[in-house]
This record gives sequence, C-alpha cells and structure tokens, in this order.
Amino acid sequence: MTTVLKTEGLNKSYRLGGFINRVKINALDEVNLHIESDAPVIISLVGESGSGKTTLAKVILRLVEPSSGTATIYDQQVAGKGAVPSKHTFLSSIQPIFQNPFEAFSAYRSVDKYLQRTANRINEASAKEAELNIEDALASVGLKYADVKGKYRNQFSGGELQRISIARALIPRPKMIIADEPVSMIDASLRMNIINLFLSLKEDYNTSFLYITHDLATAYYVSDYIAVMYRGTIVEFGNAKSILTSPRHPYTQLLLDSIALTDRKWERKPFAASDIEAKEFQFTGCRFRNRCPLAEDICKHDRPQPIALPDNRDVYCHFVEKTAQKLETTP
Amino acid sequence: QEMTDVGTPRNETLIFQTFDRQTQTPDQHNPLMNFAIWRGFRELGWGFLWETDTGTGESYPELAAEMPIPLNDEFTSFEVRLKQGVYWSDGEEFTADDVIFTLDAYRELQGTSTWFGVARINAYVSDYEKIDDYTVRIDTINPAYDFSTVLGVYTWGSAFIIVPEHIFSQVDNLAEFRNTYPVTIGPYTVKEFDPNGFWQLWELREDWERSAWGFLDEDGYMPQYILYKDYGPEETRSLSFVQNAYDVDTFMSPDSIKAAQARNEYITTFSPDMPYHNMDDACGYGVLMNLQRAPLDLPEVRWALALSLDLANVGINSVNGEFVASPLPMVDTQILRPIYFEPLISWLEELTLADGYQPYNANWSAEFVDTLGQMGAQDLPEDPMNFGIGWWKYDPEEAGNLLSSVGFTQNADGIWQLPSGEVWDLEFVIPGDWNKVMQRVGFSIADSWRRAGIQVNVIQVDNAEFGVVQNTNAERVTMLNWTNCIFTPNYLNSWNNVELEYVNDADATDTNSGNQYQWSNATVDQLVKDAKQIETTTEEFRQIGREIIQQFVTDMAYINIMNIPTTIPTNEYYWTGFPKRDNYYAVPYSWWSSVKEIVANIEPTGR
Amino acid sequence: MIKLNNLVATYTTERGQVNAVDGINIALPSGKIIGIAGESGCGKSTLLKVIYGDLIYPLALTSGNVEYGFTGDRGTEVTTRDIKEYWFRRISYIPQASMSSLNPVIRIRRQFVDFQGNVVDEAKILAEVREYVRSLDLPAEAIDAYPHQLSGGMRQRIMVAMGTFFKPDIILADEPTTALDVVVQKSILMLLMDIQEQMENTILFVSHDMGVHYQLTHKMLIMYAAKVVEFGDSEDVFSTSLHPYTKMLTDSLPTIGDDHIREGVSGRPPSLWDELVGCRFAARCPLATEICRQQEPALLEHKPGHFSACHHADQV
Amino acid sequence: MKMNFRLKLGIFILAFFTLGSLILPLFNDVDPSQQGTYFKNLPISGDHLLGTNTQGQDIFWYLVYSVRNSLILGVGVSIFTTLISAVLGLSAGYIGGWYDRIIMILTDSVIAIPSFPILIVLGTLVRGNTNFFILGLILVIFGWAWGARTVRSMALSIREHEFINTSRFSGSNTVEIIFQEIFPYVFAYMVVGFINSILFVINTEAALAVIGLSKVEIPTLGSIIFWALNYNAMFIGQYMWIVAPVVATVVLFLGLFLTSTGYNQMFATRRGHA
Amino acid sequence: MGLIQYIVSRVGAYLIVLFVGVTITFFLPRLMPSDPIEGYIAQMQNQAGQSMNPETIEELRTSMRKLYGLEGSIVDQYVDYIKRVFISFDFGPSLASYPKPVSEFIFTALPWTLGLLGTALVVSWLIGNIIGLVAGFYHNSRWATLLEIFGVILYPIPYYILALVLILLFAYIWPIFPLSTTILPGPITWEKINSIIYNSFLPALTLVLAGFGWNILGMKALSFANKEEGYVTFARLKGTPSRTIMFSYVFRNSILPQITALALSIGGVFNGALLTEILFSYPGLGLLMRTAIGSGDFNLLYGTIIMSIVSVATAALIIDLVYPLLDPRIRFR
Ligand SMILES: Nc1ncnc2c1ncn2[C@@H]1O[C@H](COP(=O)(O)OP(=O)(O)OP(=O)(O)O)[C@@H](O)[C@H]1O
Ligand SMILES: Nc1ncnc2c1ncn2[C@@H]1O[C@H](COP(=O)(O)OP(=O)(O)OP(=O)(O)O)[C@@H](O)[C@H]1O
Ligand SMILES: [Mg+2]
Ligand SMILES: [Mg+2]
Repeated sequence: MTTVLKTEGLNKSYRLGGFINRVKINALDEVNLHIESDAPVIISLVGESGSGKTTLAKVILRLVEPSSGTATIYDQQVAGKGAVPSKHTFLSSIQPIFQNPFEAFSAYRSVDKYLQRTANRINEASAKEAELNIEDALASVGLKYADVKGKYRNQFSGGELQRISIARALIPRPKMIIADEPVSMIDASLRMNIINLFLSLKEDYNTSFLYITHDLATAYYVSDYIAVMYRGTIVEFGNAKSILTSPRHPYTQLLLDSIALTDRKWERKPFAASDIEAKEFQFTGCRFRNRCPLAEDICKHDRPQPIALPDNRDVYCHFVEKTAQKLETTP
Repeated sequence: QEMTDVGTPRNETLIFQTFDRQTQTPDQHNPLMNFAIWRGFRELGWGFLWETDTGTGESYPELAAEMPIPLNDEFTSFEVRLKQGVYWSDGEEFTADDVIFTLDAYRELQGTSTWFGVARINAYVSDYEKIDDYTVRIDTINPAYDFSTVLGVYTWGSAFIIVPEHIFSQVDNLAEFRNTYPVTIGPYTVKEFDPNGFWQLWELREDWERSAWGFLDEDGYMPQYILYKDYGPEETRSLSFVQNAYDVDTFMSPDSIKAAQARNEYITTFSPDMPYHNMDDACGYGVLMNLQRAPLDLPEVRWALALSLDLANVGINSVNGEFVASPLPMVDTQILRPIYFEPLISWLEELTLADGYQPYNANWSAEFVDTLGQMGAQDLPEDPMNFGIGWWKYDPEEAGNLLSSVGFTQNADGIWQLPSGEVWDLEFVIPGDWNKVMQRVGFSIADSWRRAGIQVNVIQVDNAEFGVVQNTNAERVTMLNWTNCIFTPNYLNSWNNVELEYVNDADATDTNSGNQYQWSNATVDQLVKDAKQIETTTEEFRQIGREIIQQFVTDMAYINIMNIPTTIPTNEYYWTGFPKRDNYYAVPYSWWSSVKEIVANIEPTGR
Repeated sequence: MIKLNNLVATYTTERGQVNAVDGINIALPSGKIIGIAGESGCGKSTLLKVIYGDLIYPLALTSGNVEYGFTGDRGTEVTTRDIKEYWFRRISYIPQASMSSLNPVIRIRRQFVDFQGNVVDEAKILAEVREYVRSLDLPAEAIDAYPHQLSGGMRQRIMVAMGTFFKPDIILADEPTTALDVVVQKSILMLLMDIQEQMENTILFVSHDMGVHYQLTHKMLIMYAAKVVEFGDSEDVFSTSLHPYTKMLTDSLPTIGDDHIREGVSGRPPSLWDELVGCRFAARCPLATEICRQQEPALLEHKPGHFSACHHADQV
Repeated sequence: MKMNFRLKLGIFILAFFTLGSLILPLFNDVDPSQQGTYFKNLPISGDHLLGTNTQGQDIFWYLVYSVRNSLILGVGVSIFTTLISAVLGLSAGYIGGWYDRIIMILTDSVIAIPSFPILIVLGTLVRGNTNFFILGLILVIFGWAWGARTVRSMALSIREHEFINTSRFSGSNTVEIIFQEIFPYVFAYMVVGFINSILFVINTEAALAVIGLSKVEIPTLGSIIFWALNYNAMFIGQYMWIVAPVVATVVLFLGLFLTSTGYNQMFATRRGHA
Repeated sequence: MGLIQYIVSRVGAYLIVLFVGVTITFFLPRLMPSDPIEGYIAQMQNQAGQSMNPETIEELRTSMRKLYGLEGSIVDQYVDYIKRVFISFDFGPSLASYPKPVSEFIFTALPWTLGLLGTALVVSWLIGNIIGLVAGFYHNSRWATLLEIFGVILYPIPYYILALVLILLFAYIWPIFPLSTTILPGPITWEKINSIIYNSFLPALTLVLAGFGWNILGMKALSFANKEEGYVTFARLKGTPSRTIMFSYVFRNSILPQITALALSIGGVFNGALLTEILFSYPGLGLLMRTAIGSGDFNLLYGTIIMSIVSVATAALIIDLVYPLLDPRIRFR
C-alpha cells in the first residue's frame, strides 16, 4: 500500500494583530490524516472559511513551514523536520491550483508565460512539445491558447483565470494536485466538465487530488475521502459518501444544512453566524462548543479525540452517539 | 539712521571681510594658546614692543620707548626700554612686570602650548631680567640682528605677545584659560562676537589715546566700532559689497571686482590703472619642485618647464591680466625693486644657458600690455614696468631642445617621454577651492605645459595636505606655492636655512624643517652663513642677497611667477582714506599690522 | 423598471476591441432580486459595470444606455450619463473581492463614511452607522477594526452593510459569496434577503451557484457569450426553462446522495474575438439545427414575462 | 505598440542629446578644454554659437563635449548602481534570513556614513591618479545602497504574493523569480532611481572634481559649472557660461523623465489600465 | 518572532551598523596623507612668516603628539577610541583648536544644522510628496502635469546655482532677505527667534526647492502604481470624492516607503549641510566637517561623521520601531 497522504500531529500557528492586541491563531491544530491506497484517490477538504484548509495545502506544498508535525505524500515526506525532497521530483509529482486566481498570476507578466515555463521546466519539453502540452491542457478546461496568449491577468474574467490555473497544474501530469477551490468562479456547466476532468485524470493518469472546496455537492460527486475542518481542527474525516450522506459531527451537519439547494427553499428563521473567529481559535476544549446544540461542560475543557466509526471514519466529538439522528441545528 | 547687522550705527562702524571666513575658536583670546587670529585680535586689541611700518618695511617702537639697545658686540644681549603712560583697558598701567611675567609664562608653557610663539621665543631667548619698572634686559641664544622683528613684529607675524600680569597671574591653568572678553592694550576691546565664529565686533576704548598705539592717530578720530564679518563666498560676498554692506574686502577675484565696480561707483581699487591691485604682498606664487627627484634634479628640465610656461596667457586667463610678473625668487614690490631688481636687470639680459640660449625677455611687459590692448583692456599703464621688469621667454621649442638634450623624446602624439621611454607624467599639486586664485593659476599653468606636450596631472588638495606636500619630499613632485615671503630687505627670514644640512632625501617622509626648496647649492649655503653674521641693513648684506638670487635663477631652483595679486577692493561709501597708490602710507591689507595705520588714517564720509 | 436599451460595451486591448456585452435590450422590474448566471467570461461583470456606469478605460459603452427608473435630484430621469452622481446613495455595488476592496490602513468605520463627501457631523453619521450595523446583527466592534483583523465572511458582510446603508434603489452584487463556506454564505444571503424585504430595492445578483439563485432570486437572467439568452421568473426558469443552456446549467449539477454521472456541457463557449454568426450556443446545443447556425435568435417573450433567445424554445 | 506623446518627446530629447554629443565632435578639431584658444568673453556670434568664456574657450564646443562625457559617465554608473541595488535588494528581500540581515547591515552602514567626508579622504588617497573608471567605481560604491534598501522593502511585500508560488511551481528558479516576478513590480521605481542616479552622477562629478576625485579639466556638465562658478560667471555677466550647462542638464533630465514616465504609462495601457 | 525579539534584533542591527560605521570612520582618515600635526606645523610657519629651526619643530611635534593622544599603536588608539565613543560619547579634543573638546563644537553646531536642514527636509518631503501624489493620481490632468514638470525642471538644477539665483532675486534685486546670516549671541528671546527665522529663510527655501524633486518622482511612481489596487477602485465605485481617495487611500498606502526614505535621507542632510552652510555662512555641522577636513583635524572629523551616523541610524531605527503603528498590516514573523 502506498501512503497517499499522511499528516502527523501537524500544527501551524500564526500571530495576528499589532503590538497590543495580538492573538495567536492555531490555523492547524493537531491535524492527523492518513490515507493508504494503491489506486489514486480524491480527497475533499471542506469547512468553514478560515478554518485552515489553505494552510494545510500550503504546508503540503512546502510553502508554509509547520510549527510541528510532518506531512507525507506518496511515501515521501514533504513537510516537517527532515523533509528535503528533490526539487524536480517534488514539482513534477505535486502541483497546486491556488485559491485566488487573480493573485495567482503577476500583473506584469502575461499568464501564458507561466504555462510555458511549466512545460519547459517540469516536462522538460521542447518548444514544440511545450506548445502542444499547453494547447492540450487549455483545451481540457475549455480555453483556446490563442485567446490566452500575451494577455495579462486583469484582462481575464475570474473563471477564465481559474481555468488557466488548472491548465497549468495539469501540464506536468503530477501524481497529486492540490486544488484550492479550483472551480469557485466557474459556472455550473463548465464546472462539471472540470470535475469530470479530475475524475478522468484520476482514471487515466493516476492523479490524486486534494480538493479543497465549499461546494459540497461536487465534493460528494468526486471524492473518495473527505475531511471536514473547523477552526484549525479536523472534526470529521473518512469516507466521503458516508460522511456527506450521514454526517456525525454537529458542524458537518450544520454545513450540510446550509447548502443552497435548487429544490427546497430555506426556512426564513433568524440566523446568526458566528463571528468571534479569533476567540474560538483560543478555545482549549472543543472549538465548536459555542455553536453546538450538544455542548456540555466537558466540551469546554477537553479536546475531543477521534472516535473511529465502523463506516471508516473518525469523528471528533464527545457525543458521537447522540448525533446519529438528525439534530436541530440552530446554533 | 542705518544700523549694521550687529546693531551698531553703520556710519560709525568700519567693516572688514574676514580673512578665513569662520573661526572655530571665537571665544579664545588667550594669546598664549592658539587663538582666533584673523579677527583683529593682534592688530586692534594688542600691542608689541616694536611694530613694522608696512609702507617702508622699517621697524618702529610701539610699547618700547626706543629700538633695542645691544649690550655686547656679539649681539646677544639687549636692553629694552618701555614707554611710560601706556594703560591696559581696565586702567592698569603697562610695566616691565608684564614683560617678565609673559616671558615666565612662555617658559612654563613650553610643551603644553599650541601657540607657535612659545616655542619660537623659548628657542630664541636665553635669559632676562627686570631692571626697573620700565626697563628689562633680554639675552638671546644666538647673535640676534633680528631682535626687534622676533620680539616685535615682522610684517604681520608676532611671536611675542605680552599679556597683562594682573589678570593672567590669577589664572590657575594658563593652557586652558580662554580669556573670552580680554583686557586689551590696543585701543579697542571686544564688544561682542558670534559664538559660531562668523563675526567679531570691536569697540573703541574711551581712553584709547593711552593705549599701545593710540599715538598713531593724528586727527584725534578713530572709528567707534570695527567689525570683522564673513559675507560668504565670493558669489554672495560681491553682492553684499555692491550693497555697501562692508568696507574692505579680501581677495576678491579681478573679474568680480570689475563687475562690482560697474554696479557701484564707490567701489575702488588700489590703483586707477592696470594692474589695479596692490602687489606688495610679501609672498609670490611660484612652482616649487622636488629638486632631488629625477628628472627634476636636472636644471635643463626645470628650465624647460619655465620656458614652456606661457605667463601672459596664464595671467590673462586666471587673474584677468592683473598681476606683476617676477623672474627673481622674490616679490617685485615698492620696497624691494630698487634694492634687488633694478641692479640685476642687465645681468638678466645677458644671462645665457649652457647651450647659449638667452632665456630672458626684457620686453615681456611691453608685449603683455600690447596683448591686453588688443583684447580691449582699459586703463593700461603708461609704464609697462607696472607689470614687472620682464619674464622668461615663452619658447616651447627651446624647452624641447633642453629636454632632448637630456635624453627626453616625444611620442607620436607629441607627448614628452622620459629617457626611459615612459611618458613623463608630471604631478602638479595646487590648492583646491580654498584658494581660488591659486587654483586658477595652477590650472592655467598646467594648461600651458600641456600645450607644450608635457603631460600634467593636476592634484588639488586641501589646506592641511597642502602643508604636508610643501614640507615632505616624498609627497612632492611639483607644486604651486606661495613662497619666499620677503617683505623687508632682510631676506634672511626666508632664506636663513637654505643650507645643505637641511636637505633630505628625495623620498624622505619626515617633515622638512628648513630649506623649503630642498636645494643643495654649496655656494648659497656659504652665502647664507655669511649673511647671518652681518647687520641686516648694510649694503654688504644686500649684495650677498643679490648673489643668492643669481644662484636661484641660474639653477632655476624654483620658478617664481608673480607677486600674490592681493586684490583688496574698498568700498568708500562710508569711509575714505584707505591706502592707495597715490596715498601710500601702508599696505592695504586688513590682516597685517597695516590695519593699525589704516584705522588711524581713515575718515568717515558722513554718509 | 430598469431599462437596458440596446447595450453594447467594448473593451479596448492591445489586440483590438472586444464586445463583452453585445446588444442587450431588456427591462428589469424594480423591487425584485434578479439573479444573473451564465458561463464564466460571458460578460456578467461587464454588464454590472455598465449598469453601474463605471465606464472607464478600457471599457466603453459603444451604444445604448440604461434608464434606472427613478428621477434624480434635478427631477429628470436618471440614465447612464448621470448615474455616477448617485453612486452608493441610490445605486450601490458589492464586489466579490472583499479582501482587496477595503483600504488596509484605515479603520472600517472611516470607510463607511468617507464616500459621502463633506460630512457635516461625522459623529452623528458614525452613530447611525453603528446603529445600522447593529440592526443587521453584526457586531458593532467590527467597524472599529482594520480590515485584516476580520475574517473573510465578516468582511463580506461589512461590504453588504456598506452597500445598503443608504437604502439605495438598486444594489449590484457581483459574486459576493463565492469564496465563502456555505454556512457563512447562507448568513449573507439571508442578510441580503432581509434587507431587500425591508427596503424593497432592486438587487442584481451575479452567481454561479444555481442553488443560491434558487434560494434568493425572484427573477433570473441567463447570459451566454455577451448576450441574454433567457429571462423570467425564477420559478419558471428553474422549472420550465426555455433555453437549452439554462437547462444544462440547472441539470448538470450533482446533488448529494445522487450518484449519477453528470455530463457537463461539451465543447467550449465561443471566443468573443471570433466573428459570431447565428446562435452563439449552437455549437454546443443538442437541439441545434441549420437555422441556429445561420441566424441569430432574438430575445422573445415566449410566455408572459418569460423571455428566451432560442429558435427552438418550444422544444426545450 | 503605440507610443504616447510623453514617450515620443522624451525619446526625441534623449536622441537629440546622444546623437548630437556623439556626432558633433567629429566635426571639430580644437581641443575645447584648452585655455586661451580664443579671446575671452566674446559675445554670441556665428563663430562662437554661445560666445567664449573667461578662460578663452568656446562655450558651445565645451558644452558638446561635456554632454557627451557626462552622458557616458552617468549612464555607465547608473547601470551599475541600478543593477547592484536590484540584485542585492531583490535577493535580500526575497531570500531573507541571514543573507538579508548581512546585506542590510552593509546597506545601512553605507547609507549611514556620510559620503562626502569619506570621498574627500578617498580623494587624497587616489591623489589625482583618477580616470573615469575609478570615478565611476567610487560613484557606484556610494550610489547603490539607497536603491537596494527601497527595493528590498518592496520585495519583502511582493514575495508574499501568490504568483510567486505559481512561478515556483512552474519550475522557476530563484534568479528567475527575482527577475521575472519581483523585478517588474519594482521596475517603475527603479527607472526613477536610474534617472535620478544619472543626475546624481552629473552633479556629484563636479563636487568630486573639486576634491580631486575627478578632473575639472575634462569637459563635463559638472566641470563647466565648476568653472563658471569659480569665475563667478553670473555676477560678471557671463550668463551663457552658466545658463547653457544648467539648461542642458535640465533638458536632459526632462528627457529621461519623460521617457521613463511615458514608458510606464504605455506599459500600463498595454496591461489594460487607464 | 515576538515583539521583544523584534525590538532586540532591530536594536542589535542598529548597534552593529554604528559599530561598522565608527570603525570605518576611524580607519579611513588615518590613511590620509595629511598628518594633522605636520599640517599644523606648516600652518604655523606660514602664519608666522618665519621658519622655525628644526629643533623647535621637533620639540613641538613631540609635545603635540602627546597632547592629542596620538601615541601608541593604531590598535591601541582604536580600542581606546571605541571605548571612549561608546561609553562616554567623548571624541577627545579638537586637534586644530586644542584644547577645545570636539563635543563642544558639535553641540554648538548641531542645533543649527538640525534646525535648518531638518525643517527644510521635512517641508520639502511634504511638498514633494503632495505634488508627486497629485501628479500620479491625476496623471491625465493638465494641472498635475504642469506641477510635476515644474518640480522636474527645478530638481536637476545644481543646488549651488539654484541658491545663487534665489539669493540674487530675494536678497539683491528685491532685498527682502539678508545676503549672509547674522546671528546675535544672547539668550533665546522672541526677537532672537524671529531673527533666526529671518536669517534662515532663504537657505531653507533653497533646500526645499532643491529637495522636493526626488520626492515628486518617487511618490508619483508609487501613487501611480497604487491606483491600480482593488481598494482604490472600490473607493471610486463608492463615489468617494477623489480628494479623499487621493489622501486616505492612495497617499496613506504609498507614503510608507517614503517614510523610510525620509529617515534615510537624514544622512543627506549632513552632505547638504555642507554647501548650504558654506554659501550662506550658516553655522553648523557641515561647515565643521569642512573645516575638520581642511585642517586635518581627525578628532573633529570623527566627531562630525559619527554624529551623522548616529542620526541616520537612529532615525532608521525609530522608523522601524514605529512602522507597525503606521502600517496596521505589519505582522511579526
Ligand atoms: N500568513 C498568515 N499570517 C497570519 N495569519 C494567517 C496567515 N495565513 C492565514 N492566516 C490565518 O489562519 C487562519 C486559517 O487560514 P486559511 O487561509 O488556511 O483558511 P481557509 O480554510 O483556507 O479559508 P478560506 O475558505 O477562506 O480560504 C485564518 O484565520 C487566517 O486569518
Ligand atoms: N479589462 C479587460 N480588458 C479586456 N478584456 C476584458 C477585460 N475585462 C474582461 N475582459 C473580457 O471580457 C469578457 C467578459 O468578462 P467579464 O468579467 O464580464 O465576465 P464574467 O461573466 O463576469 O465572468 P466570471 O463569471 O468569470 O466573472 C471576457 O472574455 C474577458 O476576457
Ligand atoms: Mg483558503
Ligand atoms: Mg465576473
């Protein structure tokens, strides 16, 4: 079995604020994920905005140094003490799609330069091959090379840029693509093309994905595994289909309840989302306890440990047994 | 009523541009230490045993009642009689106690004082004794024919400054005493000064008539205030001058003076015709060479430099043609010309170099006046001799002959090469912009040498470094220098150590302590030694001087060029009676002893 | 009623000119939430810019104008020409990028008031702002913070508050919730709905999330390649769409629990740079026939209040 | 690529100066710096387009040579200072850590030490054995630190942008990231620094001549001004002598300025900004 | 990195910069060929108009070496020097004006230099940045272009010439200001302050006019780029008056690098001081530096240079420490 993804005790803390009111934010707090598989897998990472998804991705991409812990991708340790993968193998096996497509390209370099560089350097392709690689990659996301060439980032729409980002990551045919909300700005019809593209890449090229998203429906559609994050901690992790059809953590349940569906309208009842983000990051016990209908004293003091359920998932909640039936999710 | 910047009535204030612009020690008026020397302290506030009459070059008694009386034939012991009825500004009388106290203090301060006079006097005086309140006896170490100029004043310098015993004896540590508002013996006292050192204001004492030199005044009137102030660099100073902000300038360049005169009719120069300025400065400009270092050790090379120096061009480009050329190693002044220049004219005309060439151009001045005329100069003098008696021919061809004769060659570009075949890269040190006139003269000289095919590397240096180059063989190749400061017929002040024992190696790094030309000439060595044994006013003494001059010239030991053109325009809007060619009672300089005479002679215009 | 009269908007680039909005002619009812959807790059943002009157280089309005359906301070009908004067007072704009839309070095509260020109009584206005923010159930401290001290969701909610503070007649929102998780998204949408219900303003809401449109909007406007292809009541558009593209949009999405394989729309949208003849969707349309490739379909009212630009609207 | 008016005017001025000062000397065989070649203080005439000065030199020809020499020196030195400050500043900002700290201490020291007294000391060391190369070297040594520090602080914030990561994952190496990703962001600022440096060189050269680090006999814009001031040209009515080099400097600078801002604007237009 | 660590590391870097600066300052002048003592002796001989005999000179030389503390190896001198400077801020006596201590010179001169040049620096920085801002922000407007061109034309004019022109205009042709500085001694009174301002106006004006050009250029480039930021666009879309956008948005964000530049340009003050002070006979450190060099007065030279190093380094340190207050985004990592 290959270790596709493994994180051990991953922690990352940031400090926020000025001189006086500085707070420490554990953007990653004891993140333990472990997936072994011989086949390629698609792992979804979902959760609250600001819960540390991007941070986790960046740690794996070696763009952020973890405060402690390690991360391993395809049997190769990529982050934490002692990780020194060779640059070329690393780049040709892992590629990112960054979250904000407007930021992902320089305002002073036309975007096609990045595609060319990727083809030339990582594929070590000749000029001609490179051209073909790029052509292919762009075509698979519904773009024409000629429309992209020589243009700067502000001359594209958000969705176009996002597709270009995806195309770039595809060029090296990596083993693992870390896709941070890759389709957030793409319309529904194209979105499916790209999601299907992921699936076929997985089939045809054995590419695994870490798919970070807010779109739970597509997550359900493509993923083998899913991890749900809340304020730097994993709250539920395991088989995607079972988690998304029968969530066992109160936050996952809240999440699924908040999806905007096309067949059932929301009840219009008072709805207050939490906002004291920084404060919740400081909690010692369960970080969801403020909004949790089940919260009791223990949640204040003890960080819930993962409880493995038979359908191949871990739930980080003190009261798993109570969550089997549907809860009233008013926080 | 118009007031000056410092709040005194303008028409009662005589204002001089300071010589050094700013002093770092404005509050330092203790003459036993280094002091603010260019602020009138020595001239207005002080008095000396003997002064120099800058008009004639003669010494006269000031605090002393008469000239020193030699007490022995060796000329090593003198009786000095003091005037009676001279008072310090606080009312104490000046007596022999002050003289003795000062001599004591000099002894005591040996080694701790930064005032050169201390070292000078201690090396000169062997013993002294008070005879009575108005008489002292002073013995010297060596025969002292120059007693009155060393213990008195030589043109502007004075080593022996007598301090008030009743003040200084109260001070614990004389080396740290600043004497900020001093008790003076001159007719003026310090009224106020700029703590930043840009100006100093003097006020006339009420009892000025019983001060050291109150007697110089004849009409019973002296200016109430005298201000020394800096009006900035020439660019701004000339504007102030046009606005009548001050009365006497120091070294304004000829072009600026002309421009200023065109704007203000009260601005006057020393003379109404060219060269307009007083050329009686004691020093001249000349090119000093390292006579020890090849190839300048060869007289042919030195002569070649002199003959490829186009003096007319240099003078026109750098000082607008206003200068007095001098081929001899001293300045051509009213005092010296009859004694040393005129007797040597015929010798110069007949002078021949080894190859038979006659370098002297007796017609130089006449030709120069011609050139000036062609260029449209006005006020040309009737007598071309106003520009000097003559100078060397400008003859690059002969210069080339001389160089070839010692093995020099010319390369394809016409640049002279050393006998070794290398290009002759001549280093030429000149002052930087702290002395603009010399700087210009220097560049002009370099330009004319370059035209003659000599590659010159001009190096402008700062004051301090200039002194070092001047005094260190290792640093010197050629330099433009003011040198040979001879004002009175007593040339020994400059030449007393042109002796063989003071000559160092070509590359010596120690400071030279004598023989500034580093010239080894046995004849001259003997002549100087002889001269020291003779009374300085005798004809015999002067004959020796002329012989030394001939040696200088034949050897071309250094190229004398011109008298320092001391361009001192005056503004006669408020004051008149400054020394002029037709009213010559003193040199017109504001930093010499002549100030005393000027202050005593000028009159307010009433404006 | 907001009338879009024959709008053509053009971008100027090195390569030449491109019409990102190419002949839109439609009247939008006032007091409703109107959703705009369409493939990416079809000109939705551009349309909003045009409506907002933000026509600066390189974007220019080549023809047409917008009538906003209200009279201005001078008593005349406001159009694209003078809409600038009413920015944020009668028409406001909520951009997607809350991250970069707030000045990082000054406090939020200043940014709340600095667009009102010469504020006479700043304290009073601030008090009002505070009151308003509280009325939206947002923490009042938020406006005392610097932008970077707030989470993305909070910033986006602040933007909503900012955009609605003056009770504008029209609110343009360009993908305001795209980067947010569904929980936060829901809170923002609810906020918008509440505000709209109270103030009865017109909201033009761009989103790719059909679910969001379904939850939020009264009317839907579907764009494709710089054109409007369908417009009608949301109910109708979702249940009985009259354009094959709309159909694909709503059908292609997966739902949780449904394990069917979904096909996206095959092919790619036409490049606006190319010369476009006929129906722009023809190349990808399952219903396309010869006429579609030859003749551009007009936007016609096929049912009362339900427009579609399709030659085969009846077959959808 | 469409050039805007600014850029056209700027390029025209620069071309005028460059070509003029390089080509004109071919038609002249008098050494313009030689003194007393002509009568002094001659007025403007057909023979002397700007008259002659107090040293008997032709002001026009002196100016032509001056512009040439100053341009060569200015551009040469500025290329190097700009390069050094770009390389050090960008790399320190991007790489960070110890490397950054050492570079910054070096930069700060150079900035903190007032250059003038040190230059004077150097001047006495070089002792007139200077040439344009040594002079250039000295100007470079004292010219780079400023740019490096500003560029570094800009690099510090730019390296946080995501596109740096995109570039890294596209296989760019450190050098490429520094020059292709970060550099364009500081480019406009550096161009300003570059032309400023040209001006700095022109103006400093004269000051250095005075302290013996350069030669006032060689015609440069600095040395003309040095001489004109030395002879109090403004006061004595030799206006051309002083006005000509000042106007030349100003116009030259204007040319550089228009070119740089015109280019920035053109590039912004190309990227689709107003 | 925590706050304390941040401060400690900044202060550490500060001390290293000072140390490096002081060391360079110590060794460079030692390489000067002009030995202050020899220079002094030469000067004395010139002043006196008489040459002294060799014995006298030798005696003078030894006694002066002792007085000036120039005995011992250069290493000893260095160690001693570092100790004195860092511990008691003592630069020893002036060599040319012995025994007046260097610190006394510096403390008389410093207020003048700081007063005039500091004020001029800040004023020209402000004016330059505002013009640059307007020029960058309204880069299409004719007025802004005019303003900018005005700055750009003034900027390359050599300082000295600019000063002369102003002097000609305002002190000669239309004499409302004095040609040379006159500062009366005495206690600080209103009258004296007035007189100082009157006397300093022209030099200050020159410095301002000569100084703001660079700020125009820098600020224009920065604000031109800043205009592309999203928040500026959004502010515009909010209908924020352009004046507010210009000041609260573009200015506030582009000024940060300019503040660093201001701190660092304090060093330029000391260079600029030189010319100004020479031309206007204005007392101050620049002139002091010039004198020190002219007379080979090491100690005085060290003193002035170190003063300058300390000022620049301190200004930079202060800016670094205060920067987080100006830029709320700064995070310590
Ligand atoms: N460079 C940084 N410095 C300080 N804090 C940071 C930094 N990057 C992220 N954070 C903080 O860490 C937390 C997690 O951020 P992260 O970007 O990983 O969240 P996310 O789950 O990707 O959110 P989103 O869904 O909005 O993208 C947030 O509170 C964020 O403010
Ligand atoms: N500044 C610009 N210069 C040139 N072309 C532009 C510019 N901005 C947008 N475009 C082009 O105009 C078309 C429409 O862009 P617009 O931003 O309106 O799309 P959109 O529908 O909002 O897309 P998305 O859903 O991805 O945001 C696109 O083809 C885009 O490439
Ligand atoms: Mg993220
Ligand atoms: Mg858009």
